[in-house]
Amino acid sequence: MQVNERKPLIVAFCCNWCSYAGADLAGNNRLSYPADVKIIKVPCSCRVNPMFILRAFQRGADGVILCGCHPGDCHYTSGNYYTRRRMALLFSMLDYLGIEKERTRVEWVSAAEGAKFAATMNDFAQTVAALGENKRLEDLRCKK
Amino acid sequence: MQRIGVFVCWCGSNIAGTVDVQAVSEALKNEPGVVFSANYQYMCSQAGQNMIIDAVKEHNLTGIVVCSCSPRMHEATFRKTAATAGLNPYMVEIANIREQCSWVHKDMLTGTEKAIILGKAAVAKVNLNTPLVAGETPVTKRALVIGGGIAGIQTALDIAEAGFPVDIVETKPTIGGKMAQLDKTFPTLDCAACILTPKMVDVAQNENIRIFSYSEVTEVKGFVGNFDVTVKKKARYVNEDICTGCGACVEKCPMKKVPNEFNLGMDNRSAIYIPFAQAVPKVATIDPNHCNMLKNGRCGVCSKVCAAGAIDYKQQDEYIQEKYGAIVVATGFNPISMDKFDEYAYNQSKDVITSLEFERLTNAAGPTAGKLLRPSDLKHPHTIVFVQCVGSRCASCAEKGKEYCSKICCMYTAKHAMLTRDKYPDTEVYVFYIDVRTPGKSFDEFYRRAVEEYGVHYIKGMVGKVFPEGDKLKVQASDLLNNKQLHIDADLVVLAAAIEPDKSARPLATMLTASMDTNDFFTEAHPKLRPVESPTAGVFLSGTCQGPKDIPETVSQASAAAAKVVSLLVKDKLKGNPCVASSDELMCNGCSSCERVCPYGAITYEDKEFRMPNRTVAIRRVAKVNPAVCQGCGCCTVVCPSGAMDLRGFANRQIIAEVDAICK
Amino acid sequence: MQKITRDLLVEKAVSLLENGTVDMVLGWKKGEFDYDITPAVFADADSLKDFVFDDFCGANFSKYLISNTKKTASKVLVFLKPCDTYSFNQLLTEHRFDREKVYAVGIPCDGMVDIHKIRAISGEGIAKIECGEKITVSTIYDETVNIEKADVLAERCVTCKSKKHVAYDELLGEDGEVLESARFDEVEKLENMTADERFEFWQGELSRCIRCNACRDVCPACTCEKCVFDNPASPVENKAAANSFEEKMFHIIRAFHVAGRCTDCGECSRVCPQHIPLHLLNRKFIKDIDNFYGEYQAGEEVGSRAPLVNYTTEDLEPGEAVEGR
Amino acid sequence: MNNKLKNTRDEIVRISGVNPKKCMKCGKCTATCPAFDEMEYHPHQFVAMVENGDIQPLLESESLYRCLSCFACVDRCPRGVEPAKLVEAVRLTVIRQKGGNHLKTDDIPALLDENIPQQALVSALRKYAK
Amino acid sequence: MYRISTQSLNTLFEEISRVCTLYIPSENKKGDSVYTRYETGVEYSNKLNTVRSPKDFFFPQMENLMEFKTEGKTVQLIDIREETEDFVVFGVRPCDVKSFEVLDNVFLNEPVDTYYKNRREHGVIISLACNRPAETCFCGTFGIDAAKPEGDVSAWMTEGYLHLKPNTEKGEKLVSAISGILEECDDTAVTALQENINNIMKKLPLANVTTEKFGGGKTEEFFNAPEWAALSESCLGCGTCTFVCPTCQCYDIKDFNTGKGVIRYRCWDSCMYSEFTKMAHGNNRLSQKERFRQRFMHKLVYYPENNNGLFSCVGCGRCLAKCPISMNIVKVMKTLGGKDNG
Repeated sequence: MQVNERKPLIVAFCCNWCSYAGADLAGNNRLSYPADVKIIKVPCSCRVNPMFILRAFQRGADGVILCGCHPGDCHYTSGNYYTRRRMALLFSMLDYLGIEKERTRVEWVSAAEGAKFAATMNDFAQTVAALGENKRLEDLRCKK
Repeated sequence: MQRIGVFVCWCGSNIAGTVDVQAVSEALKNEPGVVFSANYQYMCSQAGQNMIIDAVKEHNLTGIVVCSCSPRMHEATFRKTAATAGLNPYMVEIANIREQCSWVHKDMLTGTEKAIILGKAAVAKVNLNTPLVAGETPVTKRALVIGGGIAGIQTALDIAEAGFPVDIVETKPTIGGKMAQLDKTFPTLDCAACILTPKMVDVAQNENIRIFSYSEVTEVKGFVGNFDVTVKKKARYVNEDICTGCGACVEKCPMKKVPNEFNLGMDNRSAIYIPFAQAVPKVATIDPNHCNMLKNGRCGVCSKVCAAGAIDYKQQDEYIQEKYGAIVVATGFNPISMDKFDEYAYNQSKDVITSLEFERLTNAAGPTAGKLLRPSDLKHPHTIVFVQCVGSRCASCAEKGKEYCSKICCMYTAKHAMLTRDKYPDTEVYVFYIDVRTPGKSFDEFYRRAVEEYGVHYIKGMVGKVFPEGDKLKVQASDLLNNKQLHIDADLVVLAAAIEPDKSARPLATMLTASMDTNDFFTEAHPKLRPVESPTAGVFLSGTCQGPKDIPETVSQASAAAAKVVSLLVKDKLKGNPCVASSDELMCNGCSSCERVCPYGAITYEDKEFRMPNRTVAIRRVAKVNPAVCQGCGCCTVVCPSGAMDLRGFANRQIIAEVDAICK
Repeated sequence: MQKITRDLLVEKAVSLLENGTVDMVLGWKKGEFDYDITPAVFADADSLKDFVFDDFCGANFSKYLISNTKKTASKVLVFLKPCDTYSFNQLLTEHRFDREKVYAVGIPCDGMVDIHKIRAISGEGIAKIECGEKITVSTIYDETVNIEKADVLAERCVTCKSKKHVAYDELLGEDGEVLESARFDEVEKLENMTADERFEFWQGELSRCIRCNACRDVCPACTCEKCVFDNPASPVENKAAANSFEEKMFHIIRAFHVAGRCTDCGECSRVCPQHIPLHLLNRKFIKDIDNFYGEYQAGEEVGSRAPLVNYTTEDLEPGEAVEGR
Repeated sequence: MNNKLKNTRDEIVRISGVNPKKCMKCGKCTATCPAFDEMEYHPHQFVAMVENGDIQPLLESESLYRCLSCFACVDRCPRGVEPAKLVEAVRLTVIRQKGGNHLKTDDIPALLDENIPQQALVSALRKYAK
Repeated sequence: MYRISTQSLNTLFEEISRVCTLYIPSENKKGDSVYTRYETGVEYSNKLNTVRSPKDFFFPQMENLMEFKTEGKTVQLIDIREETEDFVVFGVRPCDVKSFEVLDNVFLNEPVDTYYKNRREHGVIISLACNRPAETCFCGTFGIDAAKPEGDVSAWMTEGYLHLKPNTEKGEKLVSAISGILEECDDTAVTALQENINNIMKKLPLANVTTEKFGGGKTEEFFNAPEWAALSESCLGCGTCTFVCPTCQCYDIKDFNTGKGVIRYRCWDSCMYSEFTKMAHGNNRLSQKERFRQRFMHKLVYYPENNNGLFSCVGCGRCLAKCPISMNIVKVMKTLGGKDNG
């Protein structure tokens, strides 16, 4: 039973080649995960600009997750290696600013890992729901 | 301002079962830019597509949003529909309300709510879409086949037959692969050499085919239609063009104690060698690890006996660069190592062998000249135990075996058992199996013949352990149907080792940027609809590099891959992916960050003149993207601080519009 | 050691102007008071009479080279303190100006002072400041205050990372060493706080931001033709700190954009009218980069590959980056 | 399967941590088992019987105590089913059903051997009864 | 005239804040003085200048003007103006008081800016004479008397006492509301202080900067002056001077899409910014020199031309203290005004 009635809002950026396909596979296998997770397709996890993540938080997202191919499996060879560095630094910075570190996550999900995709989203949604509303990166104007 | 049409698909009940499609199309009607919204049972059907085409015409639509299944399924379909209706195909966006909505959510309310939001995001994106036109690139009309086994041979022959030049790169000194090592082939029992070697000769004689044997691919650059490949021809210390393959050197070579890999180490070869009699190319190769001349400069016999003067101890590795339009991967398989299976005493007894070794033992060209003799004492074995699924279907420990079924073992074991009983009726043959899997034309009949006509003992159960005692192998096994534990004194134990992709496949996949599954088998672009293509454009899959398969299946896939290659190579020009990066020169500050992260070298810099205030001119260094080389990953867009670099089709503004729509 | 004085620098500038090596000099120009110097271009020996060099000459000239190298017919003379040389190299790495158009004279530096710190001690109404190891401030109210220079050193000089010049054509005086500095102490202090305390801290600091953009405009790493926050076509453009989110967005993204490129010159914090410790954002990235990917000093050598345009297959996972605290 | 049986089955599955559904019935456990001849029910049967809820015969079977816990079956099982852990779980179930006693005092007279020293009897009770 | 002991300053603040919201200058953690909403515990700071000027109270950096809500295809306009309550700002320096005159000319003349007007009507200014002007002060240049602050209530801090003198109706009302804690007094102490201040003002380093050369009608003379190039040479193009300036009044109107509607807001803009007054054809001032020139020409020539000779600078000295490169209006006036100036 979820005590908190409020539904968290989660934005998931999925790379076209692995994770978006993984999400499709989760669908094919009817593996359910919360509807709070909304997927945005990007060609590669390295397409995700930190600005997109902050923007999502500004607009009221409670959690942002990036999914890409496993390191070494990037369709574009090296994209996810750059993602890994960028997000390591960005997440560390957000943590430094006192933003709850559980609100951001990077997960490597291959096209074959439908089950992992669903499990990841279930877990992330639960974690984010437990944190409650994102108050530290919100823009009050969007809250009304 | 766009004029957007929204089309919500029911997908029968697949979507409509969990999503109120009517509510979705109603809700999206009110989104900015939307002038038309409808829903229909099957948008992908002809009628559905016609509905889109009609709506485009009637409502002067400039953009289309289809709320349906995954874009991976039907994005291409709807883009074509848009093109038919006279729209730019990139004015279409798909909201995935099936795989990512109706199929994963249970109740109507949740599903509908989410579908509306996904629809809104797609509308928000289309509002910012711009027509994109794909660039064209010429196609290099030459194919590369990596691997010279039966898969590679068949693919190369078929491509060459269609009139295109093909190069085969094979790491071994000869083509032929695993099939060359086999004795007979199931289910017809014709001899492998008899059907393979003529094809090898065809390859050698085909004017369109070049063979790079004893070679490997070291670098792959470029993209579909325009691959730049570097092939390393390893030094074989024999001039291929001169060597006649007479074998005089092989005969005279004093170093004769080199384990013969062709016979899986069951006999020896010389340091200079030709792997087998029908090798193609039939050229000698010096094994530098064992040749005394190369190791310490003392010998030189082969050079003296070579009438053609083909021996060249100073030969160096040679790097060949070639352009290709398409690449076929046919890297094949190997049996897995039996080292971890202590219970079968593979490392303790020479008489525990793998099935491939058994092939060599029964092969007329093998170490025993085709007589079935056990390796330890060369005596005729009277009791033979075959163990199935050694390392296959093994989910418990990844370091030991493989989770998948190796597919070919049931059939070749039946073949081995049958042939043994046929040639040596005095031999008792036991086959321990978990299941006997024989789907395939004439396969089950074949297996039943082994049991019914040849009297092979098929026992449902597994061998638990094998241990040598005296000159016997004690086999302890279960007979599940009789609920018994069996103890058999065997002379020979044959293990049906699981097969795994060749070790060279992983680094090759990285070079090709082709994806692999967790077992290192190449992934196909679509498991059903595009089984011979890799998701990486221009890379095709042939044979067991994609998954376990037998010879007939390999050959059909090889031909299928060839057909795909041919249909690519007949094109003079390829339409590229229009979703590529592009740099706004006015904003670019020339910092080179994008150039450094581009995996394709698609970004270069040039000095460009700019008109500045008051009629002055400034020269600035700015980035330029080669749209034919760019693959559209977008890595450069994030390192560009000014946002000068953006990705067409996935522009910053578009993605942010999606974020905004979702976070409303 | 040769004492670097104003006269020595002017002498150098005059000789280089006269022998035609350079046709303009980037230098510090005297202001109304003893502390308000302005970076200026001096085109002839005569104009150099207003040239000053003292403990208030903090301004980093590297960024001015971008525009001035485009104007010169021969070369620009620039005086570079050790910390400025890192910015100089970083700009060269990013092809922001033509090295051939610059004559760089390295000058040693024993730290610049912060007028804000002096004023906090002396009070308002400063009439005269005499520099030296001891700083004497006299006010218009006929008060005189003696201050230890060490007490009023600019923050970036207190934690000076290097007295070594990494680029110059000519060096006046002696070169120093790369220093063991305590510049990450403050960052560490923050890291050791709880997330709530950190949030409280940064909320307090960043909410003062008035988005005057001084930090960005002075930053030698911020050399975009058009900043993403100024570009109306960019989805994040905004002109003023319209909401508490906006400042966070601006400062996080700005720090991210200069991550791996920031040489830690400290100009951002120096110019902030609200005294926001912006260097603590940049230093966090520098510290993380050092920890995660090995020590890296931007601008140490021209052409080095910045950590964010580089990777190894063994890099740590983003989850690990924030774990363990 | 009635509810009680199902509960017992679930309990065994829970305490063993074994998922009997993973078994592909290859029989390698039984092929490996050194105590095969001593057992009425063999490792693969244990797995199948637990899965089928055929628990009662197992609870009553001497086979439980013939298992050497050598873990050969665990080691060899290609699917990671771990039959020995299942056997142990069934043993535990028996003990639990006896209220934590390996032996009930009432059972003792029938098992008595005249040569057993009194002291051994007392210490056995201490050790095996609750 | 009234007075209250400086020891009882907090009593005064408590009393005023009982009547309405009160803002006083207080020192923040960084040692800067900023206007802070008074509540018990907030300490008054008598530093000369606050970082941001009191113009913020009437013309805030960001202000929501209206909101649009969309419902289907209809757009609804919502006035989201908040009714401003009365408030008091204490300790406004004479220069800053003068700045309201500059702003009023812009915002209260037709067409009246009702947002600004509303705030002006609700705000009560208690000014404060400058006992200790700084070296950066040059209010005298613009005819401002640091000893005679204007505003709704004038205040002086003499030895031991704060003196208050209401000047306007609003001021009278406030003083009478708190009269319980005030005592009536004569102006002897204040006159002595004023004399003292006037003496100091004469000694200030910038005392003789004059506006003689500037004012309306000087456009031709200065617009193409060659000096602009050198003056603007090192200008970073940041907005520090603009945003700390009490008289700068430029703003931009922008829309913010919240996803649920659009908020139209205005925020400060700076003529130093490259995107300032960008129009369909692009920007009309392309170089920093032109932008720099605009700012000072506006303050010294264009504004007085349109406002009866009133200069759009009050000599508060904030830009002198805050400019990252120490370029400022005084340097501009001295350079363009010739050698005699200063």
